[in-house]
Amino acid sequence: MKGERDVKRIYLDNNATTAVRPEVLQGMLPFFCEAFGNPSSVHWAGSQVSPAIEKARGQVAQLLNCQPTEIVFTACGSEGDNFALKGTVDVLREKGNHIITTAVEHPAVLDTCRFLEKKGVEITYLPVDGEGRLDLDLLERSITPRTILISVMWANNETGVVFPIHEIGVVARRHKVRFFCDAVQAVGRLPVDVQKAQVDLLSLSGHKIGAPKGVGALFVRKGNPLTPLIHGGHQERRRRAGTHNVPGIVGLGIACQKAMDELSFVPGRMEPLRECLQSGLLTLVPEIKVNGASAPRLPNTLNLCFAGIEGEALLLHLDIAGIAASSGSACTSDDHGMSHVLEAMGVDPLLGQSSVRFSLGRDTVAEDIDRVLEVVPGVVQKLRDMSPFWEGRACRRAS
Amino acid sequence: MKGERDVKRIYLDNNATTAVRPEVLQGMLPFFCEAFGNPSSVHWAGSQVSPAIEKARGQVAQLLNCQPTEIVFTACGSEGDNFALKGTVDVLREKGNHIITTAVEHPAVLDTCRFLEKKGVEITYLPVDGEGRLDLDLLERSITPRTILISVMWANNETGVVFPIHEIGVVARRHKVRFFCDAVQAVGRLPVDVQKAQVDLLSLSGHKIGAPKGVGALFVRKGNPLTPLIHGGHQERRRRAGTHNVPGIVGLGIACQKAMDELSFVPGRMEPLRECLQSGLLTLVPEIKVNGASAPRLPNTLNLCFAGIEGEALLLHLDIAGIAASSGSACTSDDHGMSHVLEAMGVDPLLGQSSVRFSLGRDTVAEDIDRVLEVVPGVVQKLRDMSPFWEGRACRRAS
Amino acid sequence: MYSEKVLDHFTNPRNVGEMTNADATGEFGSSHCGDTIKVFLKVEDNVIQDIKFKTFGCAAAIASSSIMTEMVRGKTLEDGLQLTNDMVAEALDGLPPEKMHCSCLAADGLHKAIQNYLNGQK
Amino acid sequence: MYSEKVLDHFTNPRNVGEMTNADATGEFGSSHCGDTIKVFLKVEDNVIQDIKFKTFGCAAAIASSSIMTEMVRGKTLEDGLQLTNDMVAEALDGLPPEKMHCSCLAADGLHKAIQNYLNGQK
Ligand SMILES: Cc1ncc(COP(=O)(O)O)c(C=O)c1O
Ligand SMILES: Cc1ncc(COP(=O)(O)O)c(C=O)c1O
Repeated sequence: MKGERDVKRIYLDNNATTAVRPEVLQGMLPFFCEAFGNPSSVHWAGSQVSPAIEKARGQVAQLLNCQPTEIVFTACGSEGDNFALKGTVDVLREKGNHIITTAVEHPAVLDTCRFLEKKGVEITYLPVDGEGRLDLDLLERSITPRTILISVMWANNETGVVFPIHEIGVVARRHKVRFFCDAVQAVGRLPVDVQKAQVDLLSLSGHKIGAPKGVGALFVRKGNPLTPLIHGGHQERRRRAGTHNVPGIVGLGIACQKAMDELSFVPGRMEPLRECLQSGLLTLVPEIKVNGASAPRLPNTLNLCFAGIEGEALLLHLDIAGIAASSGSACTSDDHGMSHVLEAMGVDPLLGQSSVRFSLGRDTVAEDIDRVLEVVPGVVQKLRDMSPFWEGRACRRAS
Repeated sequence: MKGERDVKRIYLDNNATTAVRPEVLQGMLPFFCEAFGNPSSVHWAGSQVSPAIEKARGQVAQLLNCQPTEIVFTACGSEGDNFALKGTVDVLREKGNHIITTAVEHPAVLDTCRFLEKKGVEITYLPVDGEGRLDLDLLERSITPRTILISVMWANNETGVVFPIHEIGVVARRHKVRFFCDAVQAVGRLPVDVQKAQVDLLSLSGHKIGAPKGVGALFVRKGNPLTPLIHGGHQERRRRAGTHNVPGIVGLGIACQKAMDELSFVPGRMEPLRECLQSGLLTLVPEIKVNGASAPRLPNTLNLCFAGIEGEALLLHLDIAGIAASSGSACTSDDHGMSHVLEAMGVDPLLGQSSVRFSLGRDTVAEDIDRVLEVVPGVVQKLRDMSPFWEGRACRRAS
Repeated sequence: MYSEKVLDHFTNPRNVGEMTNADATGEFGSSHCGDTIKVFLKVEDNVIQDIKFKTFGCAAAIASSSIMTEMVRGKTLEDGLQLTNDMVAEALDGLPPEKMHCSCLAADGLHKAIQNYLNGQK
Repeated sequence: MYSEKVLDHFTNPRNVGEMTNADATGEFGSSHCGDTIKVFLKVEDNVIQDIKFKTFGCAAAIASSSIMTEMVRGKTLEDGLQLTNDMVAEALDGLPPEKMHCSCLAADGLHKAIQNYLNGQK
């Protein structure tokens, strides 16, 4: 389905993916048809290219505050998540077989954990409270001598709730347990410093920060061996085989560089817009709930439930009006039923079906927010008017 | 190191990687900054994009003669190889734990097999003869009731030797053993028809056929379940998680389409050029050996040993003259010592160190071959003149 | 993803609303996805004189409900009972495979209302 | 990948060849990679008057051999024995890490030849 041709298109689904930044594409272009060599080759075609890979590695490392050798390029966030979890389980099998994670991780972590569970790994899925927050004490109490990994995301993709990564890092260090953080949604939106956070492994994905789809990275702290997910050639110091995605890696480097340059002002520009959207909706539309409202959140993410209606129907109305948003994670938008994140937060199942996520980007402007505030109340009303779950509340709305 | 600025650059390393075809790049460009949506999203930004993914899937399927639903997009050939092997071992664990492969597979298969071996999987590495050929009878005799997979590459990346895939397919079917073929080097250079070949799984890699680095595909025949290598979101019918590499996939589709269109004449144009290079070198340079000379070979590949000298030194001289070639696989060019392929072919260790691979591309022209024939004899002579292993043979050369 | 027909019925659903003097109502909720329909019938001489609905659900559920009311208004109760979800989906020029179950909602809700009517008459 | 110095010595190696009237020769083959050097010495009054080499190996091995001969020609045997592979690599403005082992070839080949010379004199 498409927005009408004559409506302005407003993209508020930046947690699903972002447009490639023009300067990123510019930087990538020479590496398709001209500097196309395999960086593993020793001749001119290869040696043209390998410095570009190393430059990008440095740019990613700088954003995370680590050594370039600690960066392993991957194809996406999901690969990094699988690599961190499966690689750790394989390499630390002698030491133990218990992983602590949360009930609200991305499917790339959760599904991998469920797979590992079937292989005999014990997984603790930490619950969250109604605002999506973790209980740090419970986390610490869950650690056993057999615990080999703590896997907690930096920020939740659906609600934007940010976890206390630095505190978890302290706990992990104290108990000498390896700590993996899926930072796919946090990178570029919050300062992500692997030294301050004391994480040992950290995944990121290019397409969430203006680099192209098809490239990501995993930070692997020196001294933390990891069994490869993809065996084969000697690339990436034998940690990840496969010919380098040169243009993608170059693009990721530039995007990280840009994210670094803009960290001081872009998130600060998005947050007031998000606040404006949130307070505007709360004023204009009765009976809505902001998920994770009182937890620390990403500056760009707003997740709401609109009582009485179904999220996808609302999304389609927004889409027709040119506004792209999402219900929960893009990855599960063709599943019916409630998101596992809202379920873990104890949201009522019916209410949970009405959730919509707006995620702002660096290009979002005040006019976009105004337009959303113009469109949403009407379509919510229209859907509520035809909802059997809204009867009898019509008066409340009118008041 | 670089070719001199004023020499014409001749790229004869197309088995390592190829330049992206201009029409492929053109087709990809809209999907970076404009049609940038996540194909899993239901709004305009996603629905702009998902038909492009499905179109590409159809193009890949057509080249391989399979159903579009049987194509799983990956990030590279290595991922496909790992996925096929590890995914089969996991899903068929009940049935058995024996894999038959060859001693001359790409590291993405061999290293994965060695990893699986450590996990208790039994691997038979079939030998090859002096020309790099398999013994089909031996293959059949190696099958046991516990055999779950036969993994044989379509064509060898180093020597270009082509294996009797159709015959192996018959054997595999007769014994009801799953058959995986790494066709990374064959696709686009030979007709690869998964029905005729009766393969169940087949991997390919975009950057070997004019698509960009960072994308590949695995054919998974219907009815052949495979445990995902990358768990997570619902992409690719839950067979491979991770946001789609949209531009890469679009590019792969176009490249497959082009390969299909050109299969009737491009390989036929490359073969005489390769023959010309081969016979020219045999005439001009004494004591050289063409590896796999009497086996069926890819039309574009020529692998030779130059007695008395070391391959990398020859490569560097060629590089300085603007000619890009490779010693063995690009993936191992920074390893010293002999390629595992030549070793399996029983090549003398010293001779094996002198191997060089020329791999032609669709853009290679007769002038390129002439230039190579002009350059090689001189530099071989120069290196032989300084080789302690060439003494006493100086006369032979003169004769 | 959706046909023009679906979009039309989704954005301009026909016969939405309640009926204070209904001869029968039927409510049906999908156990699969929680989507719910409420159907109101006005019946005369075995014919569906008027029909209204309220639906909680996705675009496919809403469009199915809407077109269903158009398909059976003025038809006999027997015709109504013979309406299948495939007929609903077809009338919408098809639904995406993963949305086919949404079309059941409309037919099942209608059948429920008719059964209630018939049971009430007994 | 390689310094200008390496490329220079690789493309124009100094003192390549054999010596029919050598006072000593030394051959050394790396067990690591099979690279092999043969060194020919002409010694007078404890001084390396002339030196030649033949090398089978990669660019780094050839360049190391070449610059080694320049470094020790006209030097005493003691100087020659004190030549280290680090000195060779440094004289080449460095070698890629994975190629450092190639510089050993040159120093080890030289030491072998000098030892042979000294053993022969005993
Ligand atoms: C036969 C074969 N298999 C697998 C691969 C690995 O492909 P990629 O580099 O795309 O991972 C290659 C490429 O070198 C190859 O030649
Ligand atoms: C928190 C989180 N982790 C992992 C992923 C997976 O990233 P990718 O789609 O690049 O594999 C996502 C993206 O949806 C995410 O939001």
